Amino acid sequence: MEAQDRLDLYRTMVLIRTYEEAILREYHADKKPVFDIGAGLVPGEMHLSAGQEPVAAGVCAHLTGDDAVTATHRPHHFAIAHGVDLQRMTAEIFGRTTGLGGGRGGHMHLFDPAVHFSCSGIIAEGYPPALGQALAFQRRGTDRIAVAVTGEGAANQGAFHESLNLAALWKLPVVFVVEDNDWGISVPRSASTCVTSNADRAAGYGIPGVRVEDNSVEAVHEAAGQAVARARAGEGPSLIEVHTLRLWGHFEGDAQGYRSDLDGVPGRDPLPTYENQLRADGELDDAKVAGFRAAASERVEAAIAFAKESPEPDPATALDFVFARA
Amino acid sequence: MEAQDRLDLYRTMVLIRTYEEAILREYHADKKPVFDIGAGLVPGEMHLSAGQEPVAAGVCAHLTGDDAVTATHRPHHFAIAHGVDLQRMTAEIFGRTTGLGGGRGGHMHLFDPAVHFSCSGIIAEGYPPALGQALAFQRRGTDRIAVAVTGEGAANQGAFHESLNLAALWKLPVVFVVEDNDWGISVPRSASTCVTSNADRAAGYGIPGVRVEDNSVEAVHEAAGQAVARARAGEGPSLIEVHTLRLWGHFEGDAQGYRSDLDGVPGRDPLPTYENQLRADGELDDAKVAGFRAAASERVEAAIAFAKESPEPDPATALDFVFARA
Amino acid sequence: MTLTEPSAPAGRKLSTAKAMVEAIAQEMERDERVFVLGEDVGSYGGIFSSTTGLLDQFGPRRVLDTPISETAFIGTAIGAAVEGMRPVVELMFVDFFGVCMDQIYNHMAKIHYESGGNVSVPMVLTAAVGGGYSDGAQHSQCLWGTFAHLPGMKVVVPSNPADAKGLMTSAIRDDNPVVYLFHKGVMGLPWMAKNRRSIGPVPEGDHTVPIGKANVVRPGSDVTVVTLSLSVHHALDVADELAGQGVDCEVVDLRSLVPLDTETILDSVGKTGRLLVVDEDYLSFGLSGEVIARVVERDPTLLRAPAARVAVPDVPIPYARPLEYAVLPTPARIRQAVLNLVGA
Amino acid sequence: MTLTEPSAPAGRKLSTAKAMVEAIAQEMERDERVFVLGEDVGSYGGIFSSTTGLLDQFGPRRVLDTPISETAFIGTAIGAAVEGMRPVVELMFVDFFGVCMDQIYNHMAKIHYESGGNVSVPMVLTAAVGGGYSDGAQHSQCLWGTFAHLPGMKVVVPSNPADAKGLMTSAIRDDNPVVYLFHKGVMGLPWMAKNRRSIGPVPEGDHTVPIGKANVVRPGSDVTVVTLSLSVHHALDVADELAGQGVDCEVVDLRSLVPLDTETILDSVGKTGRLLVVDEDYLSFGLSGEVIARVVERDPTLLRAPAARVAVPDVPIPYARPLEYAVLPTPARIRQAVLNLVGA
Ligand SMILES: Cc1ncc(C[n+]2csc(CCOP(=O)(O)OP(=O)(O)O)c2C)c(N)n1
Ligand SMILES: Cc1ncc(C[n+]2csc(CCOP(=O)(O)OP(=O)(O)O)c2C)c(N)n1
Ligand SMILES: [Mg+2]
Ligand SMILES: [Mg+2]
Repeated sequence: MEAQDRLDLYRTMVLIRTYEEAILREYHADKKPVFDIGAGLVPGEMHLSAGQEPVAAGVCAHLTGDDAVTATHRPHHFAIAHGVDLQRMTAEIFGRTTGLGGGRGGHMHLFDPAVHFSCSGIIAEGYPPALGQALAFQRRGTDRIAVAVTGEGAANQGAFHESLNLAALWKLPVVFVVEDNDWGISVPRSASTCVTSNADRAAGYGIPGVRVEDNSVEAVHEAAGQAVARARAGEGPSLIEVHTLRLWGHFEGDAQGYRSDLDGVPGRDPLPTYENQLRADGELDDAKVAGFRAAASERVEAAIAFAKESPEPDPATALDFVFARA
Repeated sequence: MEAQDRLDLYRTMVLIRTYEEAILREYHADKKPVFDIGAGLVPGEMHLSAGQEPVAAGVCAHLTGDDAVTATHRPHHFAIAHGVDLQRMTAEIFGRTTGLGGGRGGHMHLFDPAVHFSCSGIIAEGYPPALGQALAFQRRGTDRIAVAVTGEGAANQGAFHESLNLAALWKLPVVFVVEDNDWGISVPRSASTCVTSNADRAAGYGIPGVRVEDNSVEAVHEAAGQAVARARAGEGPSLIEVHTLRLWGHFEGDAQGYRSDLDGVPGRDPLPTYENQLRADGELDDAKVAGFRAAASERVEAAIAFAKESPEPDPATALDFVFARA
Repeated sequence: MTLTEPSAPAGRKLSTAKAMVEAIAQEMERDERVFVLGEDVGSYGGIFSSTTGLLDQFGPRRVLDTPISETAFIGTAIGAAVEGMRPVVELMFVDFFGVCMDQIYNHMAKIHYESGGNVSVPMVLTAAVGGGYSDGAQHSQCLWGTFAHLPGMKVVVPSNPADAKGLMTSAIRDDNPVVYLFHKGVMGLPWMAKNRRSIGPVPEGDHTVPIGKANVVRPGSDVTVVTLSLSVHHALDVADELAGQGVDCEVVDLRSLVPLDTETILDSVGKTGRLLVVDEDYLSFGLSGEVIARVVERDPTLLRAPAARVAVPDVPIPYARPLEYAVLPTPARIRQAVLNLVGA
Repeated sequence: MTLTEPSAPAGRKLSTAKAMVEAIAQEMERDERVFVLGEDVGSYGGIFSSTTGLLDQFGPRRVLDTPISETAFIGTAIGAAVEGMRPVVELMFVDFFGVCMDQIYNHMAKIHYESGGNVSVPMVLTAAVGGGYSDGAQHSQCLWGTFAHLPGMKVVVPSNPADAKGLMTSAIRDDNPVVYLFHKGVMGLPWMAKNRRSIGPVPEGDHTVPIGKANVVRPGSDVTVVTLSLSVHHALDVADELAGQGVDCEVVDLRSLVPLDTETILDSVGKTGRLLVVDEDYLSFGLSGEVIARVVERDPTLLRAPAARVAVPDVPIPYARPLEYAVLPTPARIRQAVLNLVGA
């Protein structure tokens, strides 16, 4: 890979991590002394993606804002990597009028039509709409594609199977991404999935399936490159499973008492791993790292400031937007 | 195979065909001059299984009434092969008080707890309950198993995938049977399924998958024998797909204008094929054939007579059985 | 019925099915973003003839048979709608909603709101409803109350050919998801006993019926019968019969559940003082209760007699004819209810 | 809370979650056919603590974590129930019903009827309901009206610890499928703002609450407030407050939707002449309309004032707190509705 491309991947990963750390901070800032999920400036469930940056960065490097991404309940990394407006996304997470949904959606419901981004809180149910987006792109004779993301837990849901079959049958330009972070909340992969690799399931749909084992952004980038090229060329969908890492709890407030692999987690953090690799290859040094971090921090803090400064929605508007006006 | 076993398979097939022909006759008897689906002694949708006898006969030869079968909207062949009470089943199809459900269920809702038989009109949704029956059998330390049946069209439904994964994961004693009759109503397999064999999908669950290509009852019997033995031995589920034949329309009244393969259908009828094979092997002759047919006809006509003589339900009882009494 | 056929003479009559197809075909001609997908919508033409001829006229790129995977293909319609297409997607029987309701109610119906109005989902979800021909507990339901209860989708239910065309045209042109439920018994199918009004005059060309407007299909002064779909015809038949006995029924065909035309209901009840709701959906926690509540939350003194309901009494639809007709809202049950009301 | 712990002193208080678990544990001890399955019901103990400790007490053969495949595992519960086991199966959030409703309403709820009473399906389907903590449109719904509309399943909704235990015991012992919906806000969770009554006295040992009996939790003479679940507590708080202003509310906690205790509602409205239904489910085509209809189909003159409703006004639950609390049935909205009623 070109140095610039590698640094771009790194930059995306840093931006994501910086964002998630900032949200973590803001989320917990005003939920004390006793954690109250509904309290504070950012209430509700909060599923952060730290550790899974390589997947989003590696996949989205191949996309433009004309391509679609459907993400999950854990959407920030894909939203950021795909170029969702950071300020409006943050404002949405803070429930403000300037948010992507004017505060109606929240962190699991980020819709940015400018870059064809959406997500859903229902497991695996983001897959089917991606097919429709891909169909629309295909019908217009473009080479635009849709990327559909789920976790490994979701790959046992009916919607996963139905979507793969239909996309393969209709040769839709879709890339299916499965983020295997070993856990579906407290349920380990071994207790949810009867095969070791979801990539093996691709054969049941006659499509290519790849498993990226080591949470390496470059390996993801490579696998995604092939899948994206195939989709753009009109050859149909592919499946990529990435063995990634849930660095933190399932959601904030999760004590992870069930988590047998907790000790090993910090050592598997992909961000220092990649950073060290780039350092070893002479592409990063302390100054550059600091520069990337500072730039990320500036963007993230600006987005958070924007959110905090934005007005809260007027209760009198609660019924607006149930239906589109004629 | 032993001669007796072969004749037993043949007997079952003859009984099923005789039954379906009789229902065909009764169904259409009083729907003239213009076909009216709601008219007559047997109203409603009617999905007959002629041509698919080898699947039911071949699979159920390995079962006893202690094993469970969950069938589909096209259930008669499996009901008969599994030993559902023919009279009460027929009475149910005629909507009589003596029917399996006292006339509340109808042809798509035959429940015979004496042999753990059930069926459902919703595509693929008979699979999940079979898992629970298998679980109950397993928990009691028995070697009883559950057989779950669907069509090839159903194998693209989410419930199919979820059931295979869960059964494989929990090593449940289930045999999944897919009847590939090339059509899901008017949709050919090629327009519904992105792979040529559903048996190939078994690999996605780490379980054995077999496709029986030629609608031969003995080939089904053989494949099912292995799957049943495996399930009884506690080794978990298997999948069997049989390439079978829908001899008639999807349901009665279906003109099959869409059906490209119609000309070849009569020549593929498995009943004369097997009969000829047994004749060639010296196990059947005209007299024996006549005997099997007469015996089948007697049972079937007795069941139909029983149904017709049975009382129709009293409208005043329509609300009975919504809930079980304490 | 296709548009390339010579157009029928003025006052031509169509079946409800053909009127529905005509609306889809006209919109497909008018707007290339409109396409149709679902099970057996292609060469079969829809199990209940809701898409007959469309494949021939528009070809397989615009009329797509799908695998049996309602979650996948309804989701596909949603995604296509989000990207500006205008799909008409068929759920063959409404009874199958349970395999795909998440796409319908959590996605199709909520995306517009969650996105703060930034994403629209202009699509029509069609489904056949209703019983009366012994199709049993999983193929005879109406379930419109279930859809109407959940926010973000409009719900329309035509009872006759002209409304079938007009509501379909309006549904396709609506920028919101619209659930369009057609009763098998009003489609005018040659293979099912049908109400005589299931074939009727249908305006040519552009014909819209506003979503959210009920129709007073028979004016009357003694009893208001609020109903919809096939039951409209039973109510009309009963009204005709009772007119001879000096009971004058007003029959209101709701046509839309969401939005519900409360004002038309109130006007009628204000006039008659007696309310009967006839509903082929289940009795409790559904349409019939809602209509009654809309009246008495405005003014209970509008009612000179207890409100009455004829609906399916919270029982799965039985198969056997005597049982099924014991639970359906038959003319006999409607007649009795009206007579009870005027006797009260 | 497990049964092997020394039993608490008489009058001991438990959270609703612990009371619910205690009932399950007692029934599991009593009846080896009872087992528990669902997502994160094992070592996590249920996302809302509905199964905490059961895995430790009963082991993985009787407390089964499942893959995320609600159709498969709810269907598994159904099949096991058909074979005589008595599963308690958890749908983590009721909002997820759309991925598995077919198993629930077309199978669990209908098999007994379709089989003419020959097959029973004794199982409990639990699910968390309710909003108020900014969990958005797909994780905050109540949806009990949706379940109650469809025949063949009982539906119970406890509002407090004692009822949570009693209704769970009754549900497990019932030979019918029972849907048991627990509001997150009454569970007494340490990590969520909770009503002060979410920890309360719970009878030891066998404790059943009859399914189908409402509870008059506060007698009063001016206004009947019919409600359930978390809203019971809001209603009680408002009633306490308004008592000081001379308005005497009777609060009826329905506890069961199916069967619905119509007589208790009628008795109360017969006394007060004023009816307010408070419902955290969507307003239209649901519980609130049904309760009103049950009254006026008996006798509209029972109502001295228009019936009133406070519910979620047919809008997806918004995320932002000011918007969410604008649509939830808050004490402020309840108070206003009561005052309107007595002013009328
Ligand atoms: C249909 C459905 N079932 C259950 C849930 C609850 N739930 C939310 S996240 C989650 C675990 C998802 O695991 P996985 O797909 O591996 O994604 P991860 O959280 O690990 O990113 C579950 C069970 C849901 N949102 N939707
Ligand atoms: C969930 C669901 N979708 C659609 C239908 C309508 N339907 C009934 S039978 C059928 C075709 C089934 O095809 P297949 O599974 O191959 O079985 P076959 O009829 O060929 O035996 C369809 C689409 C249904 N009953 N349930
Ligand atoms: Mg995971
Ligand atoms: Mg088939």
